[in-house]
Amino acid sequence: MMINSVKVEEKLFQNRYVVDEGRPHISISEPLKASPALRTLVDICPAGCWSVQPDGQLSGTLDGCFECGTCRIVAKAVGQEIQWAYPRGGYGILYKFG
Amino acid sequence: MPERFDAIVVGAGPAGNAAALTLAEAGVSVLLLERGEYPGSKNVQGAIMYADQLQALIPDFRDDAPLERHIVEQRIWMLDDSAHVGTHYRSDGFNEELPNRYTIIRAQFDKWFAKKVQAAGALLICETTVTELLKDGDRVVGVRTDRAGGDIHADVVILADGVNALVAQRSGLRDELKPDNVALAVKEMHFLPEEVIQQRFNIGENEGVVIEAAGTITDGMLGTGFIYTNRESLSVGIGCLVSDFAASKTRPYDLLERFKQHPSIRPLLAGSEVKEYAAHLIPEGGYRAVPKVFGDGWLMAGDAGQFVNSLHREGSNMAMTTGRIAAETVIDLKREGKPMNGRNLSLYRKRLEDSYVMKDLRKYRDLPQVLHRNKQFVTTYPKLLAGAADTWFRVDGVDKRSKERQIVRSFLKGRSLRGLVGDALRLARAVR
Amino acid sequence: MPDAKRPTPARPGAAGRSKELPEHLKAYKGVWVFVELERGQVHPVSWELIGEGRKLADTLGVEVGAVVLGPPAGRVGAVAAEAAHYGADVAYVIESPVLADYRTVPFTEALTDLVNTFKPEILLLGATTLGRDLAGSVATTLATGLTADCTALAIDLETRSMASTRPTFGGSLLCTIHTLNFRPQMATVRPRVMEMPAPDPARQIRVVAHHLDMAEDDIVTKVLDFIPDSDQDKARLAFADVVVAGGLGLGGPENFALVKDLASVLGAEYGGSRPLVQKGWITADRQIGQTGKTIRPKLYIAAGISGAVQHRVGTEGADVIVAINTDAKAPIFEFATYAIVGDALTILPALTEAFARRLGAQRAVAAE
Amino acid sequence: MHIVVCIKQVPDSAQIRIHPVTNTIMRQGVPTIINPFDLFALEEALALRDRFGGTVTVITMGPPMADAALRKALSFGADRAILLTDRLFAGSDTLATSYVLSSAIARIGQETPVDMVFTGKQTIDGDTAQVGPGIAVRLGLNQLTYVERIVELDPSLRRIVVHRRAEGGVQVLETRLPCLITMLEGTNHIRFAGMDDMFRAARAEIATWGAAEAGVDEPGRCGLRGSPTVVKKVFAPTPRTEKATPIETSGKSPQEIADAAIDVIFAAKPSLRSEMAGRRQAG
Repeated sequence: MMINSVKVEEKLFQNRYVVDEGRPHISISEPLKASPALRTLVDICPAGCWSVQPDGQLSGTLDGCFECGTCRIVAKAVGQEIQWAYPRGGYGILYKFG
Repeated sequence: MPERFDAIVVGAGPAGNAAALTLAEAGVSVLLLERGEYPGSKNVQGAIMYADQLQALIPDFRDDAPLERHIVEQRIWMLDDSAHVGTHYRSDGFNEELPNRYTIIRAQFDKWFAKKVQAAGALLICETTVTELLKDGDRVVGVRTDRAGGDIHADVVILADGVNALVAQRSGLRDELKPDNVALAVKEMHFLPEEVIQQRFNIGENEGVVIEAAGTITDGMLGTGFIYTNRESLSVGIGCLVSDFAASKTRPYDLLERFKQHPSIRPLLAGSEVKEYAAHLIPEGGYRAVPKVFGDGWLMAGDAGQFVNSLHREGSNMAMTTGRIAAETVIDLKREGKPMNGRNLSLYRKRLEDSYVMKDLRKYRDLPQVLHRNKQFVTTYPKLLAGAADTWFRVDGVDKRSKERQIVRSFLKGRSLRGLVGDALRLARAVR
Repeated sequence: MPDAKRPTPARPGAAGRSKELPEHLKAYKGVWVFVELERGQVHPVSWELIGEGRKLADTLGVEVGAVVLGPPAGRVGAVAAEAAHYGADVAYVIESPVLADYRTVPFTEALTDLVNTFKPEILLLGATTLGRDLAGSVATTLATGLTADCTALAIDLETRSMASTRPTFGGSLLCTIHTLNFRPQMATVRPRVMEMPAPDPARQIRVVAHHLDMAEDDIVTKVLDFIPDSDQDKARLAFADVVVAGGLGLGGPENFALVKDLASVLGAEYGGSRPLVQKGWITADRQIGQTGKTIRPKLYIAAGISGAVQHRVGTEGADVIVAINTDAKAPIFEFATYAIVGDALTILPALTEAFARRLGAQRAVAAE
Repeated sequence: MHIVVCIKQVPDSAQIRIHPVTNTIMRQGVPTIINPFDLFALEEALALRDRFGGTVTVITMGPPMADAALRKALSFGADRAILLTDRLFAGSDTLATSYVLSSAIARIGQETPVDMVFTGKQTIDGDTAQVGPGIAVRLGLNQLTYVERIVELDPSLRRIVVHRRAEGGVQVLETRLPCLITMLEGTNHIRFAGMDDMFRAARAEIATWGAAEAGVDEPGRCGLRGSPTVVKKVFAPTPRTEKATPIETSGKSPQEIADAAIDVIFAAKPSLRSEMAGRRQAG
């Protein structure tokens, strides 16, 4: 079946977020070369938060994050660490329906 | 002077609410901490609520709980790319006075549940994330939150903080989840007028339908799609193991889109307005993945303890049960004046073993591995079944005996006799 | 049998909800526009409102009055004369030293005094910081109704009451509001929502000068200073002739450069839809729509913008709207002039290249 | 210092959607929040209290469920919260609302004189920006709207200097207490409260005042009866009859599409061609 990749941003626009500006809850401590295993995050993050920069580094834009934990688990499984915490109380995704 | 409680419950989902309610009703001083703006604002579920375990906690819940529809029909569909073969079970018997299953919307349900907990006397504080456990040596003596002056003490902490169980992980009480033990599900809320839903699904007011679908739709990954009817909306989602997503580099939202575009699904959603897109992890490891769920000064309940029966899509009822049993354990120890140490709290695990929770999980303990190693259940079979149905129902001048032979040949070709028998045995063993 | 002609009680309340205006309010006649004169400059919204006020007044068969307040020996007289060019019949002017800089108290006093003396039925102000501040005080002092941020004004001839339409619920719906049994009916309108009328220099004004009985000592609040905005890079979206804007359909912030590139070739201003501001791709002063800037350009190019109502009301005044969107069912195609169903990421660079080529050729011709 | 902050509980209007088929508002799942503009007012008031001492009293007019907004204000650090709720208040427009709020503030001031009143610059559900000025007029407070910054405040001299946003610049205004300030957005960031405030808010009893307690002596001036404005209809805009003229894209290259688009633009607006070329030359 042919289907173009949908724009996940348009899906995220339906959601309610309170972004804790300047306090990303997920970070990468040192520049993390996106190994092939880590590159999968770009595809499998359900909010499309991850991208690979031209210099090959993995970079996250977390405004749309669901706090689901997928990236943390996958990174850990391939032996790399992502500093992963929940946002401060009241911030982040706030489901209207859930 | 730091605040002090008999018990702190982390997380106001089904497990945490059940635990806090049980404790508060027994007169135990309990603090319920929730990191979302309100209970439910971080929680995602399909969602089906089973009445029996809720009823054990709140007998008259039907009076005011935000219930969407009670289920009168269950459809299980095998999808290939263009068709579905399915079973429907519908019974007017489900229109009983006290129905057994309801669709709910978690953000609303959890908020309602937490109000009951407050009414029972527990103190609820939202918008506060527990970052770690306070320890005195190995003994847990409270929690630390992300707020200034955020240390709060308690005799026992019940961790009901969901599938990621970050608090336990940070404190070394639980290992990280494994990608093949956990599914990632994405889901949308599609709004349609009440009458349209009733017409499309052939149901009356308050009646609901559940559709679970598996097949080539998941692209060889182990997983299922679903549609649940709410009052004025449809919960539409699909989930697969994280390890399968990673291996196939499938974008979850593309997968959901493909599911929505399937010719058997699309007409059900036509004209709907999407109001939310959500994603969440579901523990699928079953019995073997359940971690240690008690220790000095702490207990673990709900998804944090991986208490999910993935075959039967049971999670929230196990969460409520484990939350309740954890609370009852605390209450009993308190009554007997026993300290909340690991030895005494091990009673929780014993009680779980005696309950349906661990009995059911044990019954299906091999299923995750069997399905994981045998992808034909979601690849070959749906195609074979749909092909067989097509052959059988198409009236094209071919005699029925030839059609039968054709179908048998297609199965043997697709999966060989040995494979077919093996699959049947594997499946039977995994669910016996 | 009820007597239809019996006047309704002239008091507010449930009984006052009838269509018939109480007798004492029938004396209120005319459409007034408050002319915003600050530091010698008239805010263009005032002229836009005189143009709109003219239409309402013609429907009602009444005069358009322009209220001009300012210090003596300033521009009050000249501005009053100019008001006629845009359609005012009469100017109500007060010149007083206390009206040199805008302050709530003397301006409220001056405007309410004028209203109470000359009794207009409609009073319009610009929805600027000045206009909103003044409208709130004046409406409370007069105990009348105020509808803010209107996008359309009309007269219900049966009741002679003004129907003020404005966006509501975050700009996704419109609502029409009436002020019943109170006069004047007040409304504020955002700049660039109404069309700028063509001035007619031949039109003459009748000036009614009024006295404000207020001395500087009566006023507690003092203006110590005025610090003009220095930011040269400030978006001038509201008055741009050509505007290029992007929306979520661009996919990511890195693609917004495509919008800027095209704007640069066209000598245009650039902006974006509300979600882009929420996501931090652009600053708030570049937001186009009801909660951002209202624009009236000759050409508006919208790339990857779906066109929610809140965006629509901010852009409908554009002469030509070219919308680029992959979704043929996007609401923007319902009010755009031209629809390009396609991917903005490929079409924007093509437009930039084609405009550059053709305008370059044009320039060469012009230079000859 | 005694500061009163007026807040409003509003639907999070960013979450309101119109159903494309039925053209009706979909209210399901639209959460209620404190009007975002009011949070700037609340934070400014709390910061002044922290600096000069005193009390911050938060009030809101609304249905009983609006107590959630007040509880949240308490968790941010407000000292006291009063809910003004009465069936008489239902249906109030901005004029009637400012009457109720100013009556209540006058009543609060009888116990402890009020030095400053803060409001947001407007609400996101009404956008009228009239309640603040209305309260100032009714209570005779010096009115400072669209305040970007409080530059100086001397409670003993009762003198205040602020930067007020105006068209094209900033007015530096000086006035005396008591005054009413409406804060401009983006001036500060609401604090992340400490755990003690969270506990205090969770356990607080919210005072509830009806019309009598709020000092509302003329019921005809509040609620529907005291509201001059009447919403006659709420509607979704009707699509224009003529839809956009499509520019053919199928089977065309982006270059061909671009040239076709420019042709129609220049055909519709011939003057643009020379204007654009001129602007390019000038720029």
